[in-house]
Amino acid sequence: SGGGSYSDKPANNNKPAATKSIQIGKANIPVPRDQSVIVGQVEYTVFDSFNGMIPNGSPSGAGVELSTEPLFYLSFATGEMRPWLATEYKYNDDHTEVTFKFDPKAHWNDGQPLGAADFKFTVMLLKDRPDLFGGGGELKEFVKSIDVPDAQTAVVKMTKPAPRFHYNFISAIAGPPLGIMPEHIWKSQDPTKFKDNPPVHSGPYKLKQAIRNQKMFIWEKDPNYWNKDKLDVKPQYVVYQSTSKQLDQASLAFERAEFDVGSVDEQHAKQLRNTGYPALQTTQFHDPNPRVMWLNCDPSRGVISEPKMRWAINYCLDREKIGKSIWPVPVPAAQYPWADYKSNDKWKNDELANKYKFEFNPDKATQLLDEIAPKNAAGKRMYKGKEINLEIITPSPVDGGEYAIANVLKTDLAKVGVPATLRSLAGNVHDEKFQRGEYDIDSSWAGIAIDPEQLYSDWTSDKYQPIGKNAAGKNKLRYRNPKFDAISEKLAQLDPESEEAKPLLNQALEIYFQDLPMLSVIQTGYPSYFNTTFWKGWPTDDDLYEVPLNWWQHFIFVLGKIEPTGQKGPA
Amino acid sequence: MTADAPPAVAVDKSQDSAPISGVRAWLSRHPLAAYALRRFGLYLIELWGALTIAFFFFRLMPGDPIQTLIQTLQQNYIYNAQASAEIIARYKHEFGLDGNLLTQYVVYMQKLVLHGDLGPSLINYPTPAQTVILRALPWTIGLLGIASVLSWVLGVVIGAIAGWRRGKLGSSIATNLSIALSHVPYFFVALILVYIFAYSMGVLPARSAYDSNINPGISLAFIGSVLKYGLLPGLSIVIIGTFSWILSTRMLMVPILGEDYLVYAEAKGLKSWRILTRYALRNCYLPQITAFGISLGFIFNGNVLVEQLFNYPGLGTTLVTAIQQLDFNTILGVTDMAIFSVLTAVLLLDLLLPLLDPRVKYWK
Amino acid sequence: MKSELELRGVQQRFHARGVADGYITAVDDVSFKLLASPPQIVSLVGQSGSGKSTIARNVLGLQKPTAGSVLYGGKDIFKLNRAEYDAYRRDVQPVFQDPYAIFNPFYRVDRVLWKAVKKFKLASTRAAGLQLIEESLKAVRLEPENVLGRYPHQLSGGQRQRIMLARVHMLRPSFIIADEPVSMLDAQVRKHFLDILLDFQREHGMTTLFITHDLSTVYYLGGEVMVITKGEIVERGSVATVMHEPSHPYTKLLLDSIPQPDPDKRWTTRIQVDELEHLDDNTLGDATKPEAPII
Amino acid sequence: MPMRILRAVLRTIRNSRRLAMGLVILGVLVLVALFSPLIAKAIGGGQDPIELAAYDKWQVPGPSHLLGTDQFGRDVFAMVVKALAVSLQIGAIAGVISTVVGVIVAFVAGYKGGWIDNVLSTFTGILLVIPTFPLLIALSAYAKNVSLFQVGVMISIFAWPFAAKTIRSQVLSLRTRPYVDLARVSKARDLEIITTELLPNLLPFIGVGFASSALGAIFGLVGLEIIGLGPGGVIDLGQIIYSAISTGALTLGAWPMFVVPVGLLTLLFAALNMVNIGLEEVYNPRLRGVAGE
Amino acid sequence: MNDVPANVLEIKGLDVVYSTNRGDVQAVRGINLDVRRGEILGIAGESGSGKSTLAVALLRLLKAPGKVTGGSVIFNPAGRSPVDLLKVHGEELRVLRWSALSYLPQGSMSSLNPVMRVHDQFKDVIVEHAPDRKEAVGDMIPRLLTQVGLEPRVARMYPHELSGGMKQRVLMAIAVALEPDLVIADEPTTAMDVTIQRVILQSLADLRTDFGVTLMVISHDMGVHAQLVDRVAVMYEGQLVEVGDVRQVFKDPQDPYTRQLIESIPQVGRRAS
Ligand SMILES: Nc1ncnc2c1ncn2[C@@H]1O[C@H](COP(=O)(O)OP(=O)(O)OP(=O)(O)O)[C@@H](O)[C@H]1O
Ligand SMILES: Nc1ncnc2c1ncn2[C@@H]1O[C@H](COP(=O)(O)OP(=O)(O)OP(=O)(O)O)[C@@H](O)[C@H]1O
Ligand SMILES: [Mg+2]
Ligand SMILES: [Mg+2]
Ligand code: NI
Repeated sequence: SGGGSYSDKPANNNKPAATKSIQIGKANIPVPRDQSVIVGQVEYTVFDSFNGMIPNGSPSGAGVELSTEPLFYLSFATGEMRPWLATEYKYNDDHTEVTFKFDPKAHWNDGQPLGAADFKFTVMLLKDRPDLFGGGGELKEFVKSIDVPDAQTAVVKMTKPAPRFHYNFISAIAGPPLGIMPEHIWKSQDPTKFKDNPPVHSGPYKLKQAIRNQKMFIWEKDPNYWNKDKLDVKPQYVVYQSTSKQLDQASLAFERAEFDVGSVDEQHAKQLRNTGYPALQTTQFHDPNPRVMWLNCDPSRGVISEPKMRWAINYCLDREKIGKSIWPVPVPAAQYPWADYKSNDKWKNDELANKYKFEFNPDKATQLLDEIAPKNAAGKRMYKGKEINLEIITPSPVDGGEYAIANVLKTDLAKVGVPATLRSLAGNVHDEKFQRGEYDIDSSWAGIAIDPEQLYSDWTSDKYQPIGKNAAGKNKLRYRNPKFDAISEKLAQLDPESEEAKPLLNQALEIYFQDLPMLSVIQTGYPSYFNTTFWKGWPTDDDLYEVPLNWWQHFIFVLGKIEPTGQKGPA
Repeated sequence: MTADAPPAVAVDKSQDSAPISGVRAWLSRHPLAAYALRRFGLYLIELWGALTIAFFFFRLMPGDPIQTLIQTLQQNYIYNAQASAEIIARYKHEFGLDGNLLTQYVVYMQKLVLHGDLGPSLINYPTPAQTVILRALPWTIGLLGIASVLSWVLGVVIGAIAGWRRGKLGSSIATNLSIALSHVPYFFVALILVYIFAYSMGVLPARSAYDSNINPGISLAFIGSVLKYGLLPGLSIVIIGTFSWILSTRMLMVPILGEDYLVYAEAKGLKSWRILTRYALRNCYLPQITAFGISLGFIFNGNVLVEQLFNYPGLGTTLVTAIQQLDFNTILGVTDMAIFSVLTAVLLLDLLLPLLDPRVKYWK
Repeated sequence: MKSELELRGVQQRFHARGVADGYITAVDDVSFKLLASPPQIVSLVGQSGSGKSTIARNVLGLQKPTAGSVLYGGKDIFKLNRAEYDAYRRDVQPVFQDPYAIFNPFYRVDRVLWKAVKKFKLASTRAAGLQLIEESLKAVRLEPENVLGRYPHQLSGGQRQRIMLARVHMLRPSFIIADEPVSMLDAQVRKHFLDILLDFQREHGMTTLFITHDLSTVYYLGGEVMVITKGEIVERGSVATVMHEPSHPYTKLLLDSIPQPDPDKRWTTRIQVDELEHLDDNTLGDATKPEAPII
Repeated sequence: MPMRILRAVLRTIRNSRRLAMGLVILGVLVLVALFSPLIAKAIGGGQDPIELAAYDKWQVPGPSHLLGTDQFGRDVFAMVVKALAVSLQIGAIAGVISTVVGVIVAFVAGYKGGWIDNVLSTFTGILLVIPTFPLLIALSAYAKNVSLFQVGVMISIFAWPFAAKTIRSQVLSLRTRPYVDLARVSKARDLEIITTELLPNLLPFIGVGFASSALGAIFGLVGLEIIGLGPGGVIDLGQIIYSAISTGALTLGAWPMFVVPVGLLTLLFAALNMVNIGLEEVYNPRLRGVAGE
Repeated sequence: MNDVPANVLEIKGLDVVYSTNRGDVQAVRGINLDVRRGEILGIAGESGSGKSTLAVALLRLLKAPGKVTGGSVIFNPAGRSPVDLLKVHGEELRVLRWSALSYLPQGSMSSLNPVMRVHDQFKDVIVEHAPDRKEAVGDMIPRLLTQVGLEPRVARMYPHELSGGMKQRVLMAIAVALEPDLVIADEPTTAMDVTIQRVILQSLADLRTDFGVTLMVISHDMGVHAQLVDRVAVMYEGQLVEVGDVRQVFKDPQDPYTRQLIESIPQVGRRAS
């Protein structure tokens, strides 16, 4: 077609000069530029509170992650599980008791020791306080009591087998479901009021300043950090700044090295690369959540509750086009409802995947549709005497990725005679419709899982809610299949990697492929963009030593690995 | 903005012949007091009405704020945080969402009127919404207040001159530019300004309200920094605001030019500048004062996106953040605040007007 | 029944803040009667603000008096049934003070005439209507081709006022309420106008209530006259009597203030404005003192 | 009556160059909008040029894509043409509704007077000070599956008080005009007086009300879209601008996505303003010949 | 007084045209007229005969679409050299205004700036044209007001607080503040009550006695002329049809139009036949 793309290389010189000089801009920060890593990321609203148990009690993505530590780290990049505050966990044979061992060196950033007592305090506090976020729930369901035989050992006695109990303390992505709180700080406080400001946490960084009017957090390296031997972070300061939502501004700031990590998009990055910008480093990484379509399986929603209909929709999904042209970076199609990490390969089953091959095939879709919803005289598809019309919703803004994906589906559905409406809904309006089941197709993401059963457990009949009733934390697909229920129940009692679990996982996967309550669409590519003007040694595609995302707790390992370039900041 | 006619002071033609009480007699002897009292009464009614309408609008909005909390939490922690019935009940009460709509209304108004309490903010729980708003308020008042007053003054003066010197090149340019640009939203201009001054020339900052190297306080450096950072957002409001005031002032000015007293002033052999300032301008700025009060509301609306664009820590940004998270109490609070400010400003202007304008007996 | 129009104790008060008791009384206890036959001309004279226009509005049913009543054929005009109301509208028609504002600038002037034709069913066909209109225009000495199809701003004040007369001519009401119809006209046109009114009385038997502040026109018209000041009628009688033997000092002053179009009859006395403003029986006695110190 | 209005309009246009120019620009924009499906078809040549991924994304302007393509590979020229139609439509819907409501309220309040006027004016005053942006969001979140028309209606809810206020004060001054009295003694009823005597004289004010509501609506829509509550499945000018902003099209060099819709909107404002000013010039005899430059 | 020319104003062949979209309207055609020093000259004529046009042309206040197309107007202010009023411009014209040539406008109701006190509207002419008398303003204003029969406190009032007659007299006082050579009064009493009209006419006559100004009084009311002026000029369709001593014109009109005009005046004592 036309004259090429905006971000193409300049036509006259094929090899852009990689020496193009960088015009360093003045970052609006109150600490020395060359000692700081600046993360330009999201909008923050909370600045003076670090209590995660009350609504908006704590900012996220603002660097709190650098001062908080889990018992274990699970890196999706390497598949490696790293013991951290705890050195190990151990279940008894029937999974009714689990013992955690704590690192004797660990202490809080106010110098007080950190150990089993804090663990017990945290778990017992939350177990009985369902009015606190993170309270009640699994803890209430499983935990009977905790013994602390010594300062480093906590033994959790459980009411029934719970082979996944330790998941609560693993930081797999942004943070663990449960963070340990210092007993000496919290025991005399009302957990619904206490702000924990400045936060007494553990971690290599301590809060130096939170500037509301600048939407900025400044974290300073803790000289007394307990685990310096294992992790010696290099930057003296890490500044989290909210960047502009306008990519023009963001990319210009990046170009001037006004931040080191964060919000640029692929298009601008490509432009920078093609014009020879020397300091941009792009690292590819997939989000643990593939983009998916949730399909409403409740019979009262009509045709969408037919597995054949769901397959017809599946045939209308042009995953290749979406992956190539719709998502901001080229991404592969997804067939499983989990990310294509190496560590997840063990849950795959290629045989089944081939048997239920996902392909874009409108003819097959038409065929299926003609079976269940033949066209009437007026050329309209009818199901049980009613014209069909699908309602697609998405929480993504108009022209956001998920919206665009749904838009492609909508166009292709129209071509096989299935009309649909597509609506982008604001945050909680979407959630409410979604949770009440007032939709046919929801274009969003899967929800993450360390093993498939974690996902499946939300699809069982006991979590079913009728349309109109809120199914938050329950079965939002309104999927019901007794066979599937039975398998899921068994799986819940088993270590997912055990031999008994394997056939059950395969059976569950096959039922999933047959019924398709959820359509995985693409793997979610989220490249990270790093500026190498002030710091080098960021994770790269070739050396992905750690998850590159800056809003994950794992970012401290990146901070431990990078080195200053010696570049001085502007006057 | 279009040239608003000054509020027509309706001639009351009612002919009731009720006996005249003592208060009434006193009031008819003190017309200015009576006018002020009546105007204040109207103010209270309007305030109450607007606050009530706003309240019911937001309460009828679908979407449960408690669900929003959980959603926020889920985004923070990814794992499904289960919202127990206890959590929902507790926060429903805290956010004033328990009971039927009427009770909620009564409780809300009671708290608002008696304690100035807007309830806890959701985005800054448990900070009360009024604290969140009061934190943002000085920035908005500073930015918006200065910018809108400045654009009013500039617009009225330039508009008057444009009307006065109609037919001249400068006046034609001003007029035609105003015709083209007076309704352009502020953020268009903001974007262009940012592009020129912040990106291309790099002379002015594109974001935030002051240099974070400087500690906020009453220091010269800080004030300088605030001015520097406020220049672009302020300018975008001033430019468009000025254009619309130019247009409406000019429209007011042109008929004034045909007035006998201007011909008379000319016959008196007065200098042209004196005629403009003492005769023409004096007669057209008064209706513009009323218009200014009404325009404050519109400016507020337009300002929201500008603040957002510049990441300015004012009410607009607070509002957008609140809207994105459906923080009921804060959205309603900002709305209430805007209503209150606009109404109060209009009230003050209306009370001021009889003192400035000898023509109309407002109390008649 | 050939009708009669009667004002009985009409009082009109207006709400006015800033006045001592909150009201101003524009018309106070005014009673008079207009008879359709024999056709008569009754003039109402008084200075500006004395309540003349208010009375006209009361009579025309445009303003309900605060007290008293306006009776048409013995019935209160605000309590008429439909048929009676139609008859009343048909019978009582105005010629208004201001010839400029009486026309809606949006329309051509003939609309006023066509409206009258349609509303009062004066003609059944368009041609008949047009004929009627042309006749009436000619009756008020206007050339139809000069007026029809024009917009109000294209006509002179005199022309416009004559169109209003043509309208009345067409409608042939029993009563014409003419509120200062000549104040804006110059002498020649004014004379025309007055002649037309007289003509209406003689030829078509219309009774006119003629409102003015100019006694010379009253004199020209003859008939009855009522003198009004501060909302009250202070003197009434035949023009000849009132003009030649004015009994109320106010009438005398009015008479005296007419500039005589004769350079040899210049005023020899002076009056003072502030005295005019507090005009009442006491001060009026010496309002016209000869050779009073210059203003 | 319609003929008369038409004639009045023609007379009016003859009298003001500015009015004529505004109408010509408006006319051209409306024509483009009317023919937008055909234009889009011609651009696509068999294919829908604004279907997602119809072409390669981010193409620079060239012979095959006059204004290039956007982040989803849609032809920007076709998008702009279609969006113009949508923007005009929403402006017309909201303009008509709010003008009609505003005029009715203004006439009832201004002509009837008394307590009706007090109640209506107070209510108008109240709605006037409520900041519309948050309420608009609330409303559009409330209405499920909003269509373009519904958004228009929602925007009108907050746009009419402005029109009502301006027009009411005019009615107040007009209703004491002698020609209203003349109509009354000619047995005209209230409704007739309002429609035939008062309404035509208020055309310029109604025009102003219409224009500001229409412009308000076009921008209200942009605001709604920015937070994702716009009507589904349609693209309007504001949305293209928004998407240019959010994708950073300016720094990419994709200026048509920003400049062309902004230019079109500015042209639209200018045209509406010219019509307004032209009308005022023509209808206010004092401005006649004076305002022209 | 000997060296002062006897005529304040000499109008020769004055033509004024209004261009309209239906062709030009010649509102004033070839007027020749002298105004003698110290006299009160009346301009009579029916509505639309061009009286106001003549006045604004003399005052140089003619606005588009009006245009002077011919003639000259020689103005002889005392103590200054004669000028052709149609040829002076800018500053020269501005200086001439008020101190030599002032104006009593027709619409007294709207000629005063509604938002300025009477005092200030006096003051600005004095400040503008006679800065040396600035200090005396405090005495001057009350004196002038008293002379037109108003109380000094009127100076502190706003125009809307005055009645029509009072406004007209304020304007009169302002008109003579700088003792100009010529005052042109356009319909000073139209739309006024007969009683007020009488008072105003009396005051106008006093202006000449007290200030020695020359007055040109425009009115369509022949009664006004009969009562006030020394000489009267009658206009008809833009032309001057007759000029003469007021007695002569009334008793023995030469022009048929003038005769018609005088005959059609309704008078007490003359009835319709
Ligand atoms: N609608 C009204 N509201 C309040 N006061 C009014 C109203 N109409 C008339 N007035 C007052 O009533 C008094 C009489 O007014 P009216 O118009 O009847 O006088 P008029 O004799 O016709 O005077 P003119 O000769 O100036 O026409 C005046 O003082 C006037 O201010
Ligand atoms: N602005 C104008 N445009 C066109 N024609 C005008 C204009 N002003 C006045 N005329 C015409 O010029 C002629 C003289 O008007 P002028 O106002 O001088 O009359 P006049 O004698 O003062 O009348 P009146 O007694 O009504 O004040 C009239 O025919 C009038 O229609
Ligand atoms: Mg009157
Ligand atoms: Mg005149
Ligand atoms: Ni406007």
